[in-house]
Amino acid sequence: MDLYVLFFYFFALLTVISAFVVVFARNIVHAAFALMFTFFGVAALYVLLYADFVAVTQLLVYVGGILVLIIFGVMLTTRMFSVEMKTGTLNILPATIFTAILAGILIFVFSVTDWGVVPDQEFDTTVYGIGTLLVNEFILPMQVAGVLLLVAMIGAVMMAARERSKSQSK
Amino acid sequence: MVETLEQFLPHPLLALFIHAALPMVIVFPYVLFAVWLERKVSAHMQDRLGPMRTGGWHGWSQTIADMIKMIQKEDIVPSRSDKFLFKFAPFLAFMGSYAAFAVIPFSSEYIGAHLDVGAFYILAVTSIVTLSILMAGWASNNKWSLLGAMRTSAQIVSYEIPTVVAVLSVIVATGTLNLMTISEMQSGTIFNWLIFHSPFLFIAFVLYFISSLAEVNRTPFDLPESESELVGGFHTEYSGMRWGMFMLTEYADMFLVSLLGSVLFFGGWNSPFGDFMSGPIWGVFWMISKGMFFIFVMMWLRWTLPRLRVDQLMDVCWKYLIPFAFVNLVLVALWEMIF
Amino acid sequence: MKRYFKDIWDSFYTIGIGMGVTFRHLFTKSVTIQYPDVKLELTDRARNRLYVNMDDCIGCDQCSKACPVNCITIETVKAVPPDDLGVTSTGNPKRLWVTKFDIDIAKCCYCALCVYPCPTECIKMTDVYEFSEFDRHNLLYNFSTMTPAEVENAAMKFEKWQADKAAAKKETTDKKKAAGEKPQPKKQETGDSNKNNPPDENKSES
Amino acid sequence: MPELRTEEMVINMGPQHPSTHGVLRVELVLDGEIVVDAIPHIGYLHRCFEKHSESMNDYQQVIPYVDRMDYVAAISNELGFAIAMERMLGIEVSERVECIRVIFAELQRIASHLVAIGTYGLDIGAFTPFLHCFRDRERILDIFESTCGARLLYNYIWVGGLSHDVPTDFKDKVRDFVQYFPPKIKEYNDLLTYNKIFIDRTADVGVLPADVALNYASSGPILRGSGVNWDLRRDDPYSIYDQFEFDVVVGKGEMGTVGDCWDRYIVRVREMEQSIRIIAQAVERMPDEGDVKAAVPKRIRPPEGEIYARTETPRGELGYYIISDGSMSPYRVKARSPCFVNLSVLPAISRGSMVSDVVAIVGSIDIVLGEIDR
Repeated sequence: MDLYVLFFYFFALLTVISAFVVVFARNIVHAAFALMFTFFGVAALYVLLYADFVAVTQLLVYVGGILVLIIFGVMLTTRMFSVEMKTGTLNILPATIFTAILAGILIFVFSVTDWGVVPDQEFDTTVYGIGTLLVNEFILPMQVAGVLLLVAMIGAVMMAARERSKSQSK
Repeated sequence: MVETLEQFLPHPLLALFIHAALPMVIVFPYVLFAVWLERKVSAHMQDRLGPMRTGGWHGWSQTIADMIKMIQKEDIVPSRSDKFLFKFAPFLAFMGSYAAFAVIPFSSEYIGAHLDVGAFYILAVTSIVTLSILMAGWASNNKWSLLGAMRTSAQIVSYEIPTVVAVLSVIVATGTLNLMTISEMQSGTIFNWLIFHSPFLFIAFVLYFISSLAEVNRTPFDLPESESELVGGFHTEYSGMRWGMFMLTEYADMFLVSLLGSVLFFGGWNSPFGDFMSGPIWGVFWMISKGMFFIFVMMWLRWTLPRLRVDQLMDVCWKYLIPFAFVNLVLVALWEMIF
Repeated sequence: MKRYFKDIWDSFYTIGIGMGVTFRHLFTKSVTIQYPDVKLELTDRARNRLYVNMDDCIGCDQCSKACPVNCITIETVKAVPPDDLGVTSTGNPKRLWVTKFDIDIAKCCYCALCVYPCPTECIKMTDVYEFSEFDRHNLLYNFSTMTPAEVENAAMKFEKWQADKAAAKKETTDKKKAAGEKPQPKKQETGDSNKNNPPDENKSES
Repeated sequence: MPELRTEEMVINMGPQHPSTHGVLRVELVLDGEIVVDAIPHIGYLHRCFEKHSESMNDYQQVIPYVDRMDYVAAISNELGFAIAMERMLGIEVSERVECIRVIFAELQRIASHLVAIGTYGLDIGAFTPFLHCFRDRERILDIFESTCGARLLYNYIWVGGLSHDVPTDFKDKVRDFVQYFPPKIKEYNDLLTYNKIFIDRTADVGVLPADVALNYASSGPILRGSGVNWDLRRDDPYSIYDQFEFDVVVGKGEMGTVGDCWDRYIVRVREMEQSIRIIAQAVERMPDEGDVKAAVPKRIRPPEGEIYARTETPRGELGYYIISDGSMSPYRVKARSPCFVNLSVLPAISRGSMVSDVVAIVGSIDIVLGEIDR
């Protein structure tokens, strides 16, 4: 078997299995940490697709940023020092129906898509192209995203400040 | 490098494996040496001698003996801890830090992965260490550990910003994220090094050094461990080799940021004397010496300075480093445009 | 704003000064020594392990009384004629068999209070400080030089002598028995040096 | 917006914790890292000092026990006890003995303050000053050892005198130390005191206002750090302290507020300088000849009665209340220990600070658990 294929199946399995753990883990901290492996596997798959910039962004943003926040949230919302952090199963019926429909659609798409195979070739670096596109063609969406993030940040600061003033007055 | 190995070895997978394990050959002896050096440096700064007995000359094999001792020690897992995460965290920590060595160009001939986004990759992959510390702190089921873990994650997430921006200044100046290319651009004499490129890159280096200190939890930013407050921080409950893995990670991280600093600002594997003493083997020598120099400075700082408080740590980051880093970035960009 | 930049300057400046200090110390001579290889010369006043020169001990029990932690246990039996124990190096006559002289060095607080009252200067603190043991019981030092047989012998002699004396007393006078039964060798011995310490340790012995 | 529910976390700092200077246990109620309440629990080192003293069959035997109260400053404890007993018995000691006592007490004060500032640096995270302080403390201990043979628990100051005469080269050694030490103080200042990080960690932290300090009856550097000019050596002189020239150091709030941790710290550093001054005067004053045991009574049998004598130890006002029933052994010995009283301000000044600040505050109070629990 080709090394490339070997790696692909390894990371694909890692992604899928850890995604299963995320869903089925009874302990939500375990679920959160399993999510790390999912993100990690996805990043590896991006690497195999020669999308190195996206892969690294995936790591930096999801593993380094979002996941840390998720784990923070999970740890802080539930009781911290009893390890039993169980999640209950809710809404089994609607969830089953919904996922069944979703799975059907996906399988349909799989079967009707014409999967083209790109010939094996050397890829150029993606960073330069992404950079150029971002500041030329997609300058507006990028600025909008930036403003959006700024607004979110100011909002968060204001909420935190209100909390603090409340607790201080108390 | 992989291609060369493939010629000699029966299977390409083996070549790949050996290629991947090469940094290990440097990192493990380095850690043993650095722990010994830390003891000697601290001892001499405190008018002591430090380890003197094991192995003869100035106790050079003390850390080797310690490592053997740690391996032999009982593996204690607290009964109320989350066993799987508790056991797994040290390995994840080392994984995160070792993975980053893949893109460090140790010499003109050797780099683990010729990644075009090398600098970016290092910053991304080291964030796994944060997760492992969180994991260790939470799984220990100890309040001190959890406080330490919380502090770490807050600290590393915050200090990532000035680090990234400082690294970005270099990238603005060089126009590439590839660490090998950055090293190659600095070849020639010592004045081709980026630290002498512009005054703002010097400031960027200072910012990078300070924030990388915080990223690897060294004094004065060693709050996650802060042995006098949080007992041992996130690794309070660890013992034996699992604790040893955390130490390994800490020292490997120090080495990593030092090497990255020398690649970004001090010419990487380039000799400071131009063609004199240069070449692939000398490259490894220069790279490691430059790294060791920064590690010595880190030790020097550690044995001089007290520790900041957690809110002051955040102040340093958000009120001082980040504004400076951004202003500096703009100035670097302007400098590049003008000259 | 001025404050802001002054803080930055202060930080770098004071850190620099501190680093200068530590850098200087990097090259100063070490003040520590390599302990088991090199040992410090202790002063001759050093107060460490207790030592008792049993040749000079007269069994006066002064040290045991002075000890604030009761780590010295002394038991004596009066030497009866014809045994003569001689005199100590300081010239004090020895009148008691010291059947037991135990120092529990684990209890000892090294205050040296036992050293001062000794009339013959036979108990003293030495400069030996390396006497750790794995078993705590090994820290109970027996200084008495007498073997158990000798101890028994001495006790027997004393009892015999006492019985003889009692018998003699009974013969000569018609006093009460009780007076004879109560042994008072210790009081006679220690009376000159320590008047107000009634001997209680020795009761059980005789 | 709905109220966020936060949970307070109760966390035990100690008894096994690197920064509680022994076996203090502080129960911290935390809101995040903010301290809501700090409740000190003591008694882990309780050794029945007072009861032990009653069972001694001689007043002299109390002195080794007194040593073990504040084991970092044993001489100061002995001095207090000796002074109390001497007042009870009406003993006058010679000038030479008084000078030696003062030299020893001040050397002990320096040694104790060195431990205090060294471990304080350690609490804040600086390791090197700690060992530098211990290096210099060793010199003082060497002087003690050459005099009385012990390095920590001396049993040196006796009721009515001293256990040993000083060695012949004592004056030279002390003069050497007086020469040696002031540059080292400057070094500590360079390394730790005026370090920006250290100042940030200690200034404006754990502020103890003067009135609170007085209400809690704190004493010693804690009280002086709050700006109260009170030193028993000057205000209620014992021994021959009234004949020496020295300044009482008070906190001025140079780096923050009066009475913060930095003030308490700097009071200790500057007191060491004043102690050096006193030692220098006392060495010159000390007569060369004289029997240090001349006034030691053969038997200590104080008349029926009671006495309270107080002295200024490195940690504050150490008072001995001794009741005698006229027999050889004390009827009651009560020690008013400065650390115990000083520690009681901990909850008052640590509320609202952070976990790291509690460490800084406990360190700045400079407690010795042997004395708190006795």
